[in-house]
Amino acid sequence: MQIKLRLFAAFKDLIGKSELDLNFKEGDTLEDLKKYLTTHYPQINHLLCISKFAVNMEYQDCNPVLNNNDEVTIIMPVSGGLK
Amino acid sequence: MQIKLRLFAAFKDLIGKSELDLNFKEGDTLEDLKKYLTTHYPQINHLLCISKFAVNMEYQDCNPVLNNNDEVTIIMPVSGGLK
Amino acid sequence: MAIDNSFYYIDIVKIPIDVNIALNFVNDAASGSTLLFNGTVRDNEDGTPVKFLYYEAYEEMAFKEIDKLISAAFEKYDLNKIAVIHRTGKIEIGGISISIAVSSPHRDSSYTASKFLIDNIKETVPIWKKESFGEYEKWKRI
Amino acid sequence: MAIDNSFYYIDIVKIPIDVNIALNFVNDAASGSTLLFNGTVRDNEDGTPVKFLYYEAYEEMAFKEIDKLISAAFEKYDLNKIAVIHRTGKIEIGGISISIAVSSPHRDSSYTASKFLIDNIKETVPIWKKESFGEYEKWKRI
Repeated sequence: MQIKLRLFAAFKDLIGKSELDLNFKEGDTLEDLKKYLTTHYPQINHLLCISKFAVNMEYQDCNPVLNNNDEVTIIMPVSGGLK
Repeated sequence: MQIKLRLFAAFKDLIGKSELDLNFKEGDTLEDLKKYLTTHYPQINHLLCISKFAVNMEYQDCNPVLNNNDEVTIIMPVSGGLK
Repeated sequence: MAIDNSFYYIDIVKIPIDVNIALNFVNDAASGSTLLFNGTVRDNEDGTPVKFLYYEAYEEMAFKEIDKLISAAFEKYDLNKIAVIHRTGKIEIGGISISIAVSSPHRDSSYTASKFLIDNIKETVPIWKKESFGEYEKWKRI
Repeated sequence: MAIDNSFYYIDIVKIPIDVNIALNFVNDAASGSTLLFNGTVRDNEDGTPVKFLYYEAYEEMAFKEIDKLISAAFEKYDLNKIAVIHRTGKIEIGGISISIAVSSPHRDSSYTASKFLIDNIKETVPIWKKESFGEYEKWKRI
């Protein structure tokens, strides 16, 4: 299934793109997406662990199963980012 | 000695003037002025007892002796006045 | 007639208040927060329809009392600039009777100082309003 | 793009904020109090000189989150109208990044609601600022 990851602020700068189209398999969760990012974009790891996530513009506290065409966004917390 | 009494708001309306030039004798106090007003302008008595006074633009808590050319003002409290 | 120095501005005006005068005065490169309070004429007083208000000030003393309160605010709170403008005369429904603008490095001081100023201005500054209800009128302190 | 109904107005703009839009929107015959909060760009961050700020918003979600907070404010406080305008892009020192205007019958609600809105907007609305210190930059949440 297709997931659109939208990137803002420090994440956009560190990855160099404002969105990524990612492929996941049925049943994959937000945690699977985080693992994917950790592996493929190690430059954001220091921010990822303190960030929140929104799926379809709603903050997520738990670890929801993702659905085809979900829009996921990393919401950077209070402070952090580039040097 | 000459005392200028400035009248605002309900006092101006009830007395019909914006200031009065009054004569008092040396040693007379703010209380003497209040007694004068009570006698000569009974229409303001219901407001006078709840009002504050300023002498030369300073609020007065006590009963100061008045001096020649003092400017006295009756400061109407929160609410009250005409019908 | 306005008191106007680098840090604060006070005026009592007979024409409609231009809030931009207050906002521009307090605008400050060292401030992260600006707060503008406008007291406006409500169309009712506890449910009774109000036609308009008429404001009267003991101007010389009002300037002095506002000046004292501004000094107290600067002493109590971390502020950069303050502007207070009061209007006198007849003010229609919706019109502004008083504008208080403050600026400060951080927003908490703006809120507490603005509240301090309006609460105390209403307590000590000799300005009155006549509420016109059409058939009768009533004087109040602001 | 602005959300605009009888009681509240939300916009995210790329040009300088016109505070009169917010003030005029909340002006209301039933209100005795109007409060305008402006967040402005300070020339320093804890003493370090700032050159300018650059704001970026996840706009669709920002509208949704501001909308939720406005609904919460109307539920908690006795308010008549609310307007929230946020600016994005580069803002120079002294420029306004956010304006929040509220009106209410009595002033206490204006103060508590305005404070509630700005505190919570900073907590939940996905807008970020890049502080430019000249030699380096730093992203922060607003």
